[in-house]
Amino acid sequence: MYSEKVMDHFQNPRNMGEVENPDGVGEVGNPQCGDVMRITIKVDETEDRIEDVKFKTLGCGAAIATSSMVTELAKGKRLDEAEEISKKVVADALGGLPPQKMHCSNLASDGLRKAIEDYRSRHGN
Amino acid sequence: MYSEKVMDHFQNPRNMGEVENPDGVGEVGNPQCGDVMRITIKVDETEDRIEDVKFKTLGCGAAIATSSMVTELAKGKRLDEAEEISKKVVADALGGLPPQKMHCSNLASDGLRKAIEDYRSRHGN
Amino acid sequence: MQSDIFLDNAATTRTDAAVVKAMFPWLEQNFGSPATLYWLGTQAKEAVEEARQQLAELIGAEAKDIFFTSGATEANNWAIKGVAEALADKGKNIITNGAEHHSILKPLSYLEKKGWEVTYLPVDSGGLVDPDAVAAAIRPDTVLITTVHANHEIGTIQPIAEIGRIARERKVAFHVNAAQTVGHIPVDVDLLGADLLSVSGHKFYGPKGVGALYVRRGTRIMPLFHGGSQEKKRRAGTHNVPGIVGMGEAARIAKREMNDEAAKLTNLRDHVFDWAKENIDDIRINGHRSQRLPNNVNFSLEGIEGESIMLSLSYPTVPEARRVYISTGSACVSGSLEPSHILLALGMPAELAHGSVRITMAKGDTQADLDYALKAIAAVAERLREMSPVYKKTRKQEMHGA
Amino acid sequence: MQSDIFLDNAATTRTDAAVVKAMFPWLEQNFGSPATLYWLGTQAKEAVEEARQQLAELIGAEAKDIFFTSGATEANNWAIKGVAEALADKGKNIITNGAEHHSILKPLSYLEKKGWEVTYLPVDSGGLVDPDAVAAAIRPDTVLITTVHANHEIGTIQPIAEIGRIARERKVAFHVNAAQTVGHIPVDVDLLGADLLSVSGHKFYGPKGVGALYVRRGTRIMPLFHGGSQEKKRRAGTHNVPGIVGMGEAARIAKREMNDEAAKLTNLRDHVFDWAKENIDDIRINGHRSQRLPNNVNFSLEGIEGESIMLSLSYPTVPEARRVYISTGSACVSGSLEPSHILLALGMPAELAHGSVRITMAKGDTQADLDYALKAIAAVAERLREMSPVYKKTRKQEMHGA
Ligand SMILES: Cc1ncc(COP(=O)(O)O)c(C=O)c1O
Ligand SMILES: Cc1ncc(COP(=O)(O)O)c(C=O)c1O
Repeated sequence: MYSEKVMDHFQNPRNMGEVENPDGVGEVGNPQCGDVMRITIKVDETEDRIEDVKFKTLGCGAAIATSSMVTELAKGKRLDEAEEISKKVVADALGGLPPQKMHCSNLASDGLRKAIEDYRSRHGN
Repeated sequence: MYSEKVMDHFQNPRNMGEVENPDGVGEVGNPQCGDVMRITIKVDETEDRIEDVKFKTLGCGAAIATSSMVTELAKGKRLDEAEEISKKVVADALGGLPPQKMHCSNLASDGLRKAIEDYRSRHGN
Repeated sequence: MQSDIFLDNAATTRTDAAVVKAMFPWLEQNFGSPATLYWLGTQAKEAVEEARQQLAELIGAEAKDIFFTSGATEANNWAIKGVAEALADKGKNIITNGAEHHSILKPLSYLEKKGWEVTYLPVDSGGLVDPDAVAAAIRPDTVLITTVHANHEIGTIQPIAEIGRIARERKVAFHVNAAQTVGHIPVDVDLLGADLLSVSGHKFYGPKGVGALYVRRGTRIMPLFHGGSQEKKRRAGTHNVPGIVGMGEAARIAKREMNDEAAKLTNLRDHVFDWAKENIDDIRINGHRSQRLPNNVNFSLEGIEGESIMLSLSYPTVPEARRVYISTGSACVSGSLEPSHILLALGMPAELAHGSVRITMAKGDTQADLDYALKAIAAVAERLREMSPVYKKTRKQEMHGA
Repeated sequence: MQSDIFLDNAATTRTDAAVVKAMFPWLEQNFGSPATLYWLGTQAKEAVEEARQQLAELIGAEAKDIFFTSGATEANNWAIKGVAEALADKGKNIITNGAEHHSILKPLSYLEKKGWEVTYLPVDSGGLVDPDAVAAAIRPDTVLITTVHANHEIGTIQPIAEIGRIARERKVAFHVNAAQTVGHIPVDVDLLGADLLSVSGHKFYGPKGVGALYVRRGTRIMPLFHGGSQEKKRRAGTHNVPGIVGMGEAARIAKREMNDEAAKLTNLRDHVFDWAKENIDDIRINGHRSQRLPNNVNFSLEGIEGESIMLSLSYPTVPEARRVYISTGSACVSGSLEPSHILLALGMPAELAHGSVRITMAKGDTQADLDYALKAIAAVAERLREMSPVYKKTRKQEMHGA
């Protein structure tokens, strides 16, 4: 059902955990739906760049793999670039997702955007 | 489907053919229904006994086997005894018949009775 | 002892050794259900999807339009009741003909009791449906036309592509019962214009208990099995994985072997007809001369009843004789008191239907097998005619049908 | 590499080696159809009748009341739609409960769309239906009560005999879906008071694609498959001879082994519950403590989602690890966006249903296998909880259900 890449990110998730003293936090999803993702970021303020990013995820294989992939894609990117990481970008980077997983478990890019928003709101821009 | 006895009488029918110069002939059935039986008998007049009996049958396995069995049962019997040979007697003697064959292909006893009737009508009793 | 000669392949075929081999791992070893997401289940799912692809390639369909069933009876019931129900608001007329298989006619008479109207077109003496008659029968409330691809009894191949064109033009759903043709002669759902097409695994050297319904994308149909979400929620029930894999393998083999098989059997079939006409008195050939399944021979023998022919051949009295298996349209084997409704639909008198012999060959059959069988049939015919109170030799020969 | 540990036997079971062996001759060698009257066919017919007898003996039925199907999904669809239609003139109410299998609930909602009224009784937190509630729900127009014998998800065994008595008293037809119990615990159609009872071959070490519906003599029911005259004209279609023979053999084996299997698995089940409660934090036991299938374990793990547990167990990252196959009620595997409707029917919050783990054992399982699986589950739980943004360790334990 899942591509090899999805299984790899599910079995060996990158950047799992919480950034210490995060500059931004984004949480999406809802335990009743079975998926919750929490993205924490550390931002290099001078460069407006994501210095570090980590995730914690409750959810299915796709939820965990997309979370892991989002952090990989986002790390080192400028904030405006990171905001461009869409669900489709994540799914493509994973070699595709089963159709029913595209929407329900592919929330990690929303979580990242929320974390960036959170950072911006805290930093007044 | 058929008992061994039925198969034996089907494969090795007894008394197949026509009695020469029969004293009585009974024909029952109808080619459109797929079954026709013709029983011919030779009667020993002094004893009122069936001296010889033969059959010719168009029909299924059960039709042929019951015809064969009727002739065996009838041979040597007094006419009044032979008239007692019912469908059930024939079927029992064959170790039973499948239910759907009991009525449609078990006409030989009727054929025999018809042959006896024919004999009696010719001989005025 | 020499092997039996099985000439009743329209009823069922021997499961091919390669098919059995393909099924085997999916029984004890890889027994997972394709509905499960763990490794054992995804293995099964891949196998089922490969089988779907194999069947799709055999019938020129897209794999996603194929739904596995338990056989052609299920597929036919599903197609007929499912389309009738889905389109009940559009109309309640269905067009068929009187020479269809019971798994078509019985669901239709069930629908008739529930208020549907069924138009039964006649067939000609060769068993053919007239496409013009189909066109003329279409009414504004006609929602489905169902026609067998090839008849199981007399092998007549219907002008499906022509009927399909008419159905397409008039926007009526078209169901083809291809139980007898898939794997034997070319079947292409697009060339035939079929919106729905029924398949039976055990008719082309696959296993019993598995079949399929092809449903062209966009065709409205109600499920027959409601339940789990298998087969895109259109046919619930745990997949019969070994059966499906077996049918897939049978499809793969058929795609490769079918054309050679058909050519060989057509020759054999014509040889059988020639020999029978030459050597057996008072015989009538049933069905169509050319629009006919390569493996189908059907004739009637006057003055004999079919069951007794069949039994005599299958239980030979000579000990070293080979058993020969044939079929007949006689009432005695139809499970009712009527002879084959197919033969009667051709306009054949009942007595000839009772005396019909159907020989349906398989790919492995040789001329030697058939010659043996023919001689056995001729001998049995002679013996039974001696026994028959109605048979009178006339040595006439007739072709019943076109 | 060590073998996999398959703990999803409620989904499907490994086909027993003896069953495969029994099926084998009926594929390639004796491939005749039981509907044919020649020797090859009568052989097949005898085999099918022997299987019918074997199944009849397992469920305390008369062989003539057993009708072979393609599985329990077909049997359930047939029972529900067939009785509903046959008795439509008597009334249109059917009684069931909210914790039934989809192959019950979906045919019922289909009937609802066509004008039937379905009464869905509640189940308690252990999954039990209250027989008094059944009695109270019966209306003058109630024509059918359908209740699962044991639930496939939580293993709860319903008080079928009590419901059966009520149904008999009130003259309402009673259908029991025994897909999960036949071959595992005693099933006797008379003791249960069942008028109809569904069986699935692949749930008790038989083959996939075969099942049966028991129909008590005198029960009115319309066929689901119309066509040929197989199964006394009540279920058309060429018999799946190898499948039927396989299920018969599975029934024969079950009759012999079932009681020992049940005793052994009951012990193992209780051991699993004890170990899990002792060694895994924040776990809730789901279902009924004692009225429960011997092979069924179900618990929820807070703060984790079931698919990720299942996948982690089935695709272990340590190379020499054994694959462990379990099931879950999480939405991610249900084929819909909802978690298991069974768990929700118990009153369980959705988040716990998402985190449910179902272990269903097979007769060959050993304590060593289960201990291995339990340790793997505990390790996976720990790892996934570390990853979970919502899990907070509390070390609480609860029994959800009675
Ligand atoms: C033309 C035709 N349709 C349907 C069927 C039924 O197929 P199945 O045995 O797969 O149910 C058969 C064979 O019995 C057939 O010959
Ligand atoms: C309780 C129950 N009923 C019905 C079914 C359906 O059985 P089958 O797979 O034989 O169609 C299953 C299993 O899927 C089940 O667990």
